[in-house]
Amino acid sequence: MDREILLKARDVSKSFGAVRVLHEVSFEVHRGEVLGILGPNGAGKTTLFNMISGDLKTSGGEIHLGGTALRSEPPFRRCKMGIGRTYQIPRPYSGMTTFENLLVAAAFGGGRSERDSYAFCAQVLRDCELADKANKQAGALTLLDRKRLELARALASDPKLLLLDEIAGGLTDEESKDLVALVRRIRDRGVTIVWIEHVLHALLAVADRLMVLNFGEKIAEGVPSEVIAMPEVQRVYMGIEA
Amino acid sequence: MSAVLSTHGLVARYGDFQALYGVDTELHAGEAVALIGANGAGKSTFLRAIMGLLPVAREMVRLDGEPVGGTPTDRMVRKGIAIVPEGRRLFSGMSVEDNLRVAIDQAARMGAKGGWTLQRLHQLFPILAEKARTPVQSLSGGQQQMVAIGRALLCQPRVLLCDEISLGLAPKVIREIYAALPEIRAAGTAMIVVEQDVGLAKSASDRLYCMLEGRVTLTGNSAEVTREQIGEAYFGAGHAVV
Amino acid sequence: MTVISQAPVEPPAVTVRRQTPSGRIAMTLAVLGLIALAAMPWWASTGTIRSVLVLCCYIAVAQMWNLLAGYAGLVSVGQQAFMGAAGYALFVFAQTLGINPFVAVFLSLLVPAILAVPLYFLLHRLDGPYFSIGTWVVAEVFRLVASNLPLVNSGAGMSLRVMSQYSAFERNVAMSFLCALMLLVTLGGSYWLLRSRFGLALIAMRDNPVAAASQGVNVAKLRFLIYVAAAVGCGLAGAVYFMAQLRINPPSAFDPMWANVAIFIVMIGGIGSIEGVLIGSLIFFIADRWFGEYGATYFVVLGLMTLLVALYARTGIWGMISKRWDAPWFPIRRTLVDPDR
Amino acid sequence: MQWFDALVQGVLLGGMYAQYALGMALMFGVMRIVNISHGDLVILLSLIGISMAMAWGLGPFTVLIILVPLGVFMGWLLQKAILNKVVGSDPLPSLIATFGLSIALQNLMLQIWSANSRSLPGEGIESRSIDIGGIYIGLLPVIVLVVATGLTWGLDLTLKRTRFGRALRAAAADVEAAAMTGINPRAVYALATAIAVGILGFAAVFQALRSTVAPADGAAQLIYAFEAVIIGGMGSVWGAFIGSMVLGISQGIGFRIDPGFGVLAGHIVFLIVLATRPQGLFGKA
Amino acid sequence: QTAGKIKLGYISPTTGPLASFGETDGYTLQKIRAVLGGKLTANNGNTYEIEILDRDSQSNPNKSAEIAGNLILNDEIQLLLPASTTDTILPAAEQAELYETPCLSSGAPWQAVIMPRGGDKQSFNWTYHFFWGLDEALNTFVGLWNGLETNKKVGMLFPQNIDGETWGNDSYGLPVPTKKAGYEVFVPGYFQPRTNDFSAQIAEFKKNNCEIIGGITYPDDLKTFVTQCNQQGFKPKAVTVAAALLFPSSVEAMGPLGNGMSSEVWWTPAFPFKSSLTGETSRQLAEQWEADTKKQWTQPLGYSHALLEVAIDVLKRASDPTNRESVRDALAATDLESLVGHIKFDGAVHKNVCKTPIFGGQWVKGEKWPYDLKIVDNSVNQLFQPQQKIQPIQWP
Ligand SMILES: Nc1ncnc2c1ncn2[C@@H]1O[C@H](COP(=O)(O)OP(=O)(O)OP(=O)(O)O)[C@@H](O)[C@H]1O
Ligand SMILES: Nc1ncnc2c1ncn2[C@@H]1O[C@H](COP(=O)(O)OP(=O)(O)OP(=O)(O)O)[C@@H](O)[C@H]1O
Ligand SMILES: CC(C)C[C@H](N)C(=O)O
Ligand SMILES: [Mg+2]
Ligand SMILES: [Mg+2]
Repeated sequence: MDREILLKARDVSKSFGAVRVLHEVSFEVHRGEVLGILGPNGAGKTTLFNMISGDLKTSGGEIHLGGTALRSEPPFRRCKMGIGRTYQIPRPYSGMTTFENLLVAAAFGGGRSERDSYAFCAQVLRDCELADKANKQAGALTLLDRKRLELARALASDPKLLLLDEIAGGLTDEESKDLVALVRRIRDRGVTIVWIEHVLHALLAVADRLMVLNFGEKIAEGVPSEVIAMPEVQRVYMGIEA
Repeated sequence: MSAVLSTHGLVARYGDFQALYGVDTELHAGEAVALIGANGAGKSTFLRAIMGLLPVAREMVRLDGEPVGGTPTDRMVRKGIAIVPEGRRLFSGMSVEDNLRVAIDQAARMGAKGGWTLQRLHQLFPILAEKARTPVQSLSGGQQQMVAIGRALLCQPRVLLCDEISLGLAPKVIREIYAALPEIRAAGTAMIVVEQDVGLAKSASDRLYCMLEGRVTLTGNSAEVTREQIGEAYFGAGHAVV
Repeated sequence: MTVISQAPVEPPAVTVRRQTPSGRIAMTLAVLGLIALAAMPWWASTGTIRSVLVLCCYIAVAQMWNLLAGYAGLVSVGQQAFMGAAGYALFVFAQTLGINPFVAVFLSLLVPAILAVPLYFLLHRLDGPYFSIGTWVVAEVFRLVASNLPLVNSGAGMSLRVMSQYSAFERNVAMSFLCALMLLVTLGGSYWLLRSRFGLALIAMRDNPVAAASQGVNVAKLRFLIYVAAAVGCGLAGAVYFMAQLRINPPSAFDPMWANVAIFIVMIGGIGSIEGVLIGSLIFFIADRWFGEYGATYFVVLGLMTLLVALYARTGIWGMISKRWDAPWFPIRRTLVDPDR
Repeated sequence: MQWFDALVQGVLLGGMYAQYALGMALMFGVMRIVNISHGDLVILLSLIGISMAMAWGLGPFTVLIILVPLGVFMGWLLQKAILNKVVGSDPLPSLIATFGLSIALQNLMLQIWSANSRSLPGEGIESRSIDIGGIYIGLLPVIVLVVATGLTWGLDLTLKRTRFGRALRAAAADVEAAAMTGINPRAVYALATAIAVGILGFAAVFQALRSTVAPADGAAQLIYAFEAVIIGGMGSVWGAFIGSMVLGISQGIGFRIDPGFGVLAGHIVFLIVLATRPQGLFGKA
Repeated sequence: QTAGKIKLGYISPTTGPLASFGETDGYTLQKIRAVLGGKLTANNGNTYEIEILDRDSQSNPNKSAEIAGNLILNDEIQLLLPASTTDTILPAAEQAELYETPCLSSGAPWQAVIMPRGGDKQSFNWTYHFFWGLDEALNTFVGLWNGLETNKKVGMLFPQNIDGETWGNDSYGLPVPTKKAGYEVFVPGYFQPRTNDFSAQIAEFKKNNCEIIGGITYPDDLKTFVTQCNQQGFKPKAVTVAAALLFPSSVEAMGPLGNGMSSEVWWTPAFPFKSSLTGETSRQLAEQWEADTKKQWTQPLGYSHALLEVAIDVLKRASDPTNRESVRDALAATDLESLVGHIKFDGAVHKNVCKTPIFGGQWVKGEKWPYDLKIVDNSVNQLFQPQQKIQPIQWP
């Protein structure tokens, strides 16, 4: 697999005061692949995302996007550089409709003109099964729809790299199958995806590779079936003693 | 054997929108009942209505045969019902310990007795002991879920309502939590568990109810209902793929 | 459940409705209104012009507050700082330096614009009530500095005597023109902004600044621009108002009453809507004219009304109206009309 | 010596500001209720106290004994009747509601008591002082400072250590979730506001002793209370106390530089704190 | 049938911090309205309907200007009467001048009404004012102090507002005549109204061993100041300030410290003049007020009355009272013995000003009311003899 590297993290660390939550994590994401991230609660997965998206500053190490090092670029600039993300706890713009939520992302992050955004956003809504709620106030959406909105909004900003933080939680089997299909299609369109997920079967259905974090350290990385089978992973993540 | 908690034609609405259309359920002492249903079926609404978080008529909810519908939430807690709410709802700005202590305080004030102590909770979720002084908002998503469960347990409930407690948890933790459920029930606590994972729901409960668009469409012993029955109840008989 | 189809190469064209019949009618009326305003000297008495001027100032100040609080989530209680600064600037330019007052009005807008820049950097890290208190203190500081500043005659204040050099008709023409311009800039400008894509960003930023930033909105810059724009808008209102007042002194220039007026108007009318500002301004103006002579009783009623609105009608009058009739005068929604359904 | 005197007088002035700031630390800092009528409540209590003192010839201490419970009751009523309906994560509704209340109260007081300035007969305690090496320390300001310290200490312990304190912080964070743990948020809030306004009973007596009160005076001290709470850091009771001291000392020293500069000096220090440490001296980053 | 309708606009601060000044206005208006019965018979033989529109300036200069503009332009009044305080009068007068409407005001030293509007360089066409002048008030202060045995060192207090800037002015303010009369003057700087701490000023006064305090303050500031003087062991022989000591309520508010405070006096029941309108003497007027309102008389009472007295007289004399220019001409030609003295715009100090008498007074323990204001100095106007001699303050 020697495709071009889109995202590269080298020795990334993060501490909050004296508490170290990430310790020298390094990994690479190739263009067009889906990297799954697993790890116990509090392993530092979301924190890693926050540093890639610019919501948090790194305490050490480097992050490169498509060859350029990310330094102090604020989140909005990183979005324009092609990093789209969802939040684990949805953050809708509750005073706007679902459609308008997407327009923000398309018009700013995606850099489209407002008119160009219309058809595009309508399509994204359809893809994310939000079409019938296009004109509904985002504040009145159910939790599931809010999660869908997170995804739709991230897509609307036309990302090269999409960071998904637990978007399958709380879905029925049926719904998560649809979601997997959607993620596949997004990948097929050439979007590189990093997906944090606890709903393993969903993740396993799309991920090309898996990375496992535990207590801020990378403990495994590789082909999904192999990673899942590693005793260490089984122990710390799934609670199965070897 | 009479029911600890029962609902009778429970109706609830959000403004003009009716979310529940006459739901009849009952829960017996020490019993675990699973509540499943697609997103937006009204499961959370059902729990909220019981807790007095939505206006309902007095006769619609009975506790030990006594009508309690619409009783203010805090008094419902005093009567022995606790909830792990959707979305965790922790007290941000307060430490983990203070979050839990609030529940201990109130239980002590009400003279509620039960087997739950901080020590026992720390055995269940060791990370909470470690993070005792950390403000809850800087916990990881899963850690927050643990605090929410702990907080409800420390209310020493006779009836525990759990709204998707596995959401966002690593498999290991889910396993541990569901492993703890029998222990909770052993103390005589009855439970209603809202769960998306049908397999998990079935295995953790004695009986189950399935909801669709604000109505109960299936009920039966968890061990007996079949996947087909559930599938039908989930999406309605007239369900067609458009 | 929808079976997801393969993504089409070209998304089908969609229609987005942005204007409504009610909006078109209102727009026509608004344009006619502005023309009528500018033409006041030919149909209205000086007294009417004087009254309309005060009403226009209410509208302008309330809309600027609405823009800050209702859209950008910046609840300022210190916009009087900019009104007073521009007012004083006008007096200094026109009275002390002898510049034509009608030119000086525009020159004086530079002062709030320039002052807003450093102030924003002082205040920008604050949010919610912190920001409010910060703006209040800033306005107080302005008042205290003016009280100590010999250039503006310290605590004694200044008079704008040059106005008597112009005929009543000339003054009326200028005042009417300024009123129309003020509304065009504050109301029209806000409406234009809200309909543009920046309007989207503004509401997004109010609802969730973190998410907005991750979607490519430069939150810091947008806030800054809105703050400066509101400062200039309030400055314009201040300059025009004090030009008609003819006198200015520190307590009158930096009168916290303006914050009260703006809050009252916007809350009664309905926050986050231009319609609400118009309704609220009209109500306040009429109440002030008709019941002002009842002194303390009038204020007790006004206070209780505000209280009741906060308790029982959070969305104000326009909120109640629009719940019943969906007929916005200034529509800013983008309604997706999907041909598929 | 001059500057030391300024410092001492500044600290004593800070004690007065603390009377206003403590109740606000509870309401604004903890419950996130922006109470614009805070100052007007002080004036209302003062005027009631003065009227009682006049009518029945009561001394200041007796008035205090009556006013504090009265303040407690008023606070309870305020929360029950008004504020419970506007609490929430958005500070705007409470700001608007109390803003309306403030206008109504001021003018109601004007109708009842007229615009006259009044003060509380102090039986001489307001005039007494101790002379320490040429620095005169007023007895009344010392009492004010001691009371402020005591109230701060008590309030801080209440918030940190007691069941009520935790319940209040929980309710402030999430009203609904608090109810889900068995807290009656309305009762807790009513009690908290009762305490906050009860503390204003002290402020009312001290203000009416050291100066005068008139119906329109409420807003004048309000800004200092807000400043003190913000300088100290939201949610920190000792912070509000220290914030009051910082404000008092800045003004005290400012007055010595030029009497017209004192108030401005206080504001400038406040703005400097905002610019360099927006979370306040004791606030968490 | 009447020959037309005359409208008067009366602006006074009845709400807000200056409401004490407006307290007597509503009462007086009611009384005068009853006397007139809605009719006015002018000297030209015609009878006119007369309406007095009273408006509240809310103690706010902006409101005053707005109301004045509105009364002039929309209600089309013939005469504007801003009753008292510079915050009310100045903005109203500016409006009257621009919109060419006669305006008669009172209740503020004439310099404070004329000078900030550029009155040192010009005269006005439409706005007239009667009151005593600062120079006389200042001389009254000096007169009061001359009655005491002191070291002739005066500490002064001025607020940072128009009144303070006028009284403290270095070319026509209080320091000028004080120095001329051989006193040493110490001004530590102007303070913000509603200051909570005066220890800086007190330290300065103590250092310079001042035995007299003079200046202008509002009641709340004076109480804070005097209380702190006592605390700081600073006990001057005289405290003579303007504004703060006008109202008995503010003297009462000072408690025992109120005894012996001195100030200028605009009007008292001891004034020897009568109302040209009702024939009442000053004493009768005060007694009537006390009987009607159960409150002690205050100084603005006489001026509230006099303002309307002059206004009615002007309207009567105007050749056409419904015409603003004719009213203005009558106003300029006023020559009336009023309750507060002789009103005639004779141009002695300024074309638009008529000076009225002023005295020095001291608050002493009273019989009917807690404190009585006694005239203790008549060095500026010898219209009548002082009621008693000034006493040094007896600090408790
Ligand atoms: N702002 C903060 N201050 C202090 N500690 C923090 C902060 N944010 C996160 N942490 C800590 O960092 C650790 C990693 O958190 P993170 O949210 O990255 O976990 P996660 O891997 O996403 O877990 P989950 O799967 O439960 O969402 C946790 O222990 C958390 O308590
Ligand atoms: N606050 C609210 N206002 C208006 N409608 C609401 C509100 N909360 C929920 N609803 C509506 O009520 C219905 C039932 O919602 P509820 O949250 O109870 O579903 P649920 O079964 O818990 O779904 P989920 O699995 O997504 O949590 C949904 O259609 C939802 O849109
Ligand atoms: C009612 C909607 C859900 C129908 C929609 N067109 C679909 O594809 O499912
Ligand atoms: Mg996470
Ligand atoms: Mg739910």
